[in-house]
Amino acid sequence: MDKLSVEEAIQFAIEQEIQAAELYALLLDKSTDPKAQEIYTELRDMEIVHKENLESFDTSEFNKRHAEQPLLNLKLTDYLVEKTATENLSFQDTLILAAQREQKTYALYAELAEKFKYDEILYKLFSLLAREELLHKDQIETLYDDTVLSQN
Amino acid sequence: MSFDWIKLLGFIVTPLIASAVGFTYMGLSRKITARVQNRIGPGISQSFIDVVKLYSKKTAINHGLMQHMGPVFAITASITTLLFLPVIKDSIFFANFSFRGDLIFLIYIMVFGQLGMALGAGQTGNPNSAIGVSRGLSQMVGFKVPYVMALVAIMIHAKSTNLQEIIAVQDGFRNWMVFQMPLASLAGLLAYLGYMGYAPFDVPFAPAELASGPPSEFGGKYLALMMTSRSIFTFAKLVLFVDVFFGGASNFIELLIKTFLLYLFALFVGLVNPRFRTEQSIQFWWKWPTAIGALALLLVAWKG
Amino acid sequence: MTREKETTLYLGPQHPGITGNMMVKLKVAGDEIVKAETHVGYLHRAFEKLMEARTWMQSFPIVCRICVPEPDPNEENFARAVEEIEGREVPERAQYIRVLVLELARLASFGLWFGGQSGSAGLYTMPQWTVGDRDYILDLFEELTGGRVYHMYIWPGGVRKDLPEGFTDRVLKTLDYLESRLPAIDNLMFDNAVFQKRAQGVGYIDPKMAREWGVVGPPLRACGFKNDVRIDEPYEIYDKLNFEVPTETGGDVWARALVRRREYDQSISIIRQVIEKMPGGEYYNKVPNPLTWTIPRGDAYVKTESVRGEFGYYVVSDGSTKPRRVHVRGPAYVHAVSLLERILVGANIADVSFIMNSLGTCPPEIER
Amino acid sequence: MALDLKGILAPFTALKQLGKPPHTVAYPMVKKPTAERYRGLHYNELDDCIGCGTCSTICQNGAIDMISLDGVEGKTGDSGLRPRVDNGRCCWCGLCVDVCPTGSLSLTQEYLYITDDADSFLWIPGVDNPEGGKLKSFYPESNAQSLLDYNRIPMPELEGMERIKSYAEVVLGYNQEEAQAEAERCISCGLCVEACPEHMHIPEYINAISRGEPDMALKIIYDNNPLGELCGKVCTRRCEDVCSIAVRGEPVAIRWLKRYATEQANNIDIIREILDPEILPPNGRKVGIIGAGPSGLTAGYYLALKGYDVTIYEAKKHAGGMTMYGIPKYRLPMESLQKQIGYMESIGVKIKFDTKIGVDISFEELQKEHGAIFIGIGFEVPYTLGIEGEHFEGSIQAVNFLREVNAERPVEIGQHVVVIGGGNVAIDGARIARRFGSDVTILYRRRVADMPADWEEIEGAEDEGVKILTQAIPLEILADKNGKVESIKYGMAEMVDDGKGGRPRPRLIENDEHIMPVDNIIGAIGQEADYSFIPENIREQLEFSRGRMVTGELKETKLPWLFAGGDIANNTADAISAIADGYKAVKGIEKLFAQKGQE
Repeated sequence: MDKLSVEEAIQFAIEQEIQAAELYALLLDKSTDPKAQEIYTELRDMEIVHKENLESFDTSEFNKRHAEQPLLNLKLTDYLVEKTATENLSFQDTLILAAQREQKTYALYAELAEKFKYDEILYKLFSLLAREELLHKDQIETLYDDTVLSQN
Repeated sequence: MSFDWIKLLGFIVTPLIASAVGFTYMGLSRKITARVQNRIGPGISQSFIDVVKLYSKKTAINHGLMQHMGPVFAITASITTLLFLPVIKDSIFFANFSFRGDLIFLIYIMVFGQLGMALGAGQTGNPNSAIGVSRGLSQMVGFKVPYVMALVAIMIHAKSTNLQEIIAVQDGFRNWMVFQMPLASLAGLLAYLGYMGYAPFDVPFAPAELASGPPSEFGGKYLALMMTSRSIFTFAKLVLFVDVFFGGASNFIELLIKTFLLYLFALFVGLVNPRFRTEQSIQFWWKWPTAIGALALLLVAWKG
Repeated sequence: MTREKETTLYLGPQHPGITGNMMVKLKVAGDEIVKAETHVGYLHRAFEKLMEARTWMQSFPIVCRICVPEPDPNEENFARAVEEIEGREVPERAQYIRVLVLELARLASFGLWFGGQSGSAGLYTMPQWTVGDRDYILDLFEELTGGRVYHMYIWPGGVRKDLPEGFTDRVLKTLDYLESRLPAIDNLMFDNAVFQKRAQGVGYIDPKMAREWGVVGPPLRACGFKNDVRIDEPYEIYDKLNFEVPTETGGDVWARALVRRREYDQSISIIRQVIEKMPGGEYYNKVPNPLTWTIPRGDAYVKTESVRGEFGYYVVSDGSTKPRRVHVRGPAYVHAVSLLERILVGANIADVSFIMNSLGTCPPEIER
Repeated sequence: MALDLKGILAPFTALKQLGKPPHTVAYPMVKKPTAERYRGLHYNELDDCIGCGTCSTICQNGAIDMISLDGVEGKTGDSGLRPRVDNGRCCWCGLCVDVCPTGSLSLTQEYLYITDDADSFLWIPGVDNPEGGKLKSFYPESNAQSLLDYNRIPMPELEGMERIKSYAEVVLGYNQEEAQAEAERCISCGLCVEACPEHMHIPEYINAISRGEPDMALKIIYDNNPLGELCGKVCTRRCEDVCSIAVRGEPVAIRWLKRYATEQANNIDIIREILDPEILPPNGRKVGIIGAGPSGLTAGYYLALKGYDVTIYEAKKHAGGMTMYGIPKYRLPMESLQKQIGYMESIGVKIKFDTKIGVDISFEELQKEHGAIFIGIGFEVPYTLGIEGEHFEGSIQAVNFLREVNAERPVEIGQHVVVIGGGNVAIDGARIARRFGSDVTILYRRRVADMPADWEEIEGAEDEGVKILTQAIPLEILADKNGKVESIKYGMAEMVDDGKGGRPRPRLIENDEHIMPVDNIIGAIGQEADYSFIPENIREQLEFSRGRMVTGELKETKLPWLFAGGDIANNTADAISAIADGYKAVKGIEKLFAQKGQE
């Protein structure tokens, strides 16, 4: 993956989203906890929306999409015990898992952005994708902060 | 008497001047009153503004014929009085109708305005007006006695009933009647206070008692007419007393100074005194002023 | 004068000479009054009833409206009655401030009276002077209470706000000014021959009648009785003050005028004493939440010396948040109804307003 | 008559005034400024106003009414209404200003208001004179000048170090005099009613107390809350947070007043005698309730009064749910709870103890037997800290800890204890641990001001010697070689704004880590529900959101016969919301049966 066209890069991102959606769908199927099920459903739907967004992604809109939303980055994933995707995760673990997944994807895109720094468009694209993931992580962390950590 | 165009013009202009001066004095009096009372007071032109405003009002009230006629009588009498006065000494323009024997005529004609107002006010049916009218007439009976005595004494002294001649007699500051005939003048000036209707002789109007008495039912144009009549009549009275006691005026400036000082005298007395009761007022006239007037008459008769 | 036809004359309710919204129906023969009847009902605002439907604190802004020329005795009475029933202590400073306010109110009210008395006689310069001077007292009230006429300042538990910085100095300055005006007032009014002529022998009240009819205040003192609530039943801190109760024996308008003129001096002296002795400390013994404040069952009759005389309040509490009954007994009830009807007979119509002013008639006290 | 020369001439001295400057001013060119205290037109600081309506209440002229304005939204503690003054009726007495609890209302130095539109005499202070704030003249300069009393009657309490010796109730309660004096502070604005999840008739019962009628107050309390005494002791009292007196002072002690009223009836018989409840004859309709917590008990009580056949199934030995097992006994003594529940039983509420659904009796069976079922199982399962080392011995959960203590089972706890969390559970855990003689530190991720715990509880904990370490994020639990907790690693946090106007969130500061030696770690970061007793097929038909069951206005779920309330159905997770849910569910259940009856 030394050379990459913009289309290929987008296709790569779409695959990432599809993978994520499939994982959540699988977990949803296996889960018996209604609380976790709800989160899985949400995550799955979210990934599908992302996929669709990417499919209709227009590179000329780069600048428009950069309406900066400040990142909170509560860094919860930094110290919470890492979760693996298993059956019957609790509501709490589901959230941790999801946040950590987003964190990982972010790291991946960030790395790619660094790698393709010489290509302005690709760099921009991966930076954007990385930022998107970070935003998602923020959303999940905020939810965690509001529910699980409501009294802390 | 030959027809004279200048005289005709004088007939028309004199009342206008009289009312202008009358209103100005009224405005000045309001200002002076205000200052004595620690106030700023209205502008001097306030009386003009008031009367213009009143003339522009419509009237829908009808109390009968005399209510309409009363103000007209009053202003007629005022103008008539004025027209028989020599306003400026030896001036043809202002000589008007002053003929021989006119002072006696004036004594009569001056009552006419009061009567007109009395008739008009009587018709309105307001008891306050009626009481005001009766008070006014009673008081007039009071101050007419020293007034007539004083004038008679002066006529005897000047050996004329003609105002022009009486003015002529007073040629020079020292020959003014006030100095020649101090007692008669004193009686006359006290009667003048009664004529002016300021406190303590404002019994006919007496706001706190009669709610302004005779004119209380008049408004709008009627009131404006009465105000005009009053301003002309005030001027007429001032000119008369200046003519009789202060040697008249040989020019307009002199006339204004003399009349205004005379006006101030009545105003000042009014500002610092409460009102007499009606019978106190009449008693007053029949006591000191009458006594002084009688003394003056005796003296002049004895001398003359 | 000969007996003339009788005319009916309505003095009021709209008349420049009437002392408020009342009416005197006169039967006159010429200038002489044959019969006088006081008619009221033009001003009935049902103060007493209004208070029965309001909480104790809500009643407090109502009472001052019973008397425009001198609202403070009403506030004082109401506050003192409530305090008496409840057994509430009033801080000493508040008592001094109350007396200060009451006496300033007397001065202000006298200012109106000087004007009314001479104005009703046709001396129109005096009202302009004294009502103008009264405004300097109203300035003080405005500074102290926030209101010029209705102060709403003396309330149960003390007074509403403390004296502003330097207030007493300004009061003393105003007093000096008011005193400096007195020679001119004396010259214009009391030395005035015409005024004396008008006032002497008019509106005569027989001392025996004054006592029997319940006449109070200056009209009673002008009949030779030394009667003053401030001396007879001292309230607040009046027992700590030095002052005289002037009396006259004439029983006429002139005597009443002289009494008031001398009371004016006394009030100035009282205010000076109050300011000199003014203690520090609290000015208000806070009452509980006005919405739930209940006064224990009980009743109280309190009285205050107003410029018109003894002003009484009878207040009854049934233990609830609202007064059960508030009864106002103002001097005008006697002065403007029975007494006025009696002494107007035989008087000149020129003197009706003049006499009314000398009695201090105030319709709201009749129609409360 | 002699000639009185002086009398004639003296008056003329008045003419001297001609030379003196006049006293009047040339208005309107010259205007005399009004005094500093002038009582002119009203001004209202719209942002500070909470629409309590006290100005309108005190106005003896009826000149003030409360209206809604564009741009002013009602919210908790703000009715959304603002005063409008009829300047045609106002007498400028200023009582409205003196009773304004927020101090937003004032009178200004302005007094001139001229208009030919009579309607515009209805004047909205602050809207019609936005600049009026600069001209404020008549306003209470201090709380002492206000007509209201901003200081609460202090509640007698056990002294801090005395408390930790036993489980004796810390709060001693008002006597009649104190209660009446405190009740008299209330201005009956009713903002509290809106804030109370159960909309209790707060001003009414407080007024009854101020009139010296605690019995009447009790009756009013029981109108819609059968656990008044419980609430009187441990309610989270959102009413007091919005109390309009609290804007400038201490809120009316609504909770303590309720406590006072309910404590006057100190046994079941007296309660029955005072309330004299009207119990409708049995109507044959059966309702099953799962969980004898506040929501279940409330639903059971009011249904029983209406003649329903109610059975409550409780998994544990005692009723009360979290209030029984979660709240320490120094706050809510056992006898108090037993008295209230005993009274409910006396009017016909049946409680089956030690009966766990899914174990002792199946859900399907329950469904068959009852026409309607209400679930009020609460949040019993604690969230874990989610950090490394949580499994080590000595790391426990506050909920479990409290349950064991309240069940009077033996509990071991070490000398140095760290409690993690800032809710009431954390404080309870900390204070109970203090009673074991331990040194207790609370680690909390946010600031003290952000703590969801009751401020009185926080203060109480501090009085008892509990240390609070804020903005501290636990990172890892370290153990000795025996697998026993030895210390805790925590990092410091900075507070960041989330950009949406919510409360700030803590963000870990890198490389600012500390280690604290500790014997026990008590986690109290939050709890969740365990729905595993509900059969899969039913669960699938229900809707969940953020760990909670989705219910309608009357606490109905997607299934018409199933109702849910309490922590599992609301976001506030406190007793009073649970009671409110139970009360709403009663209406839902009644509606359900009414519809059934029609079919």
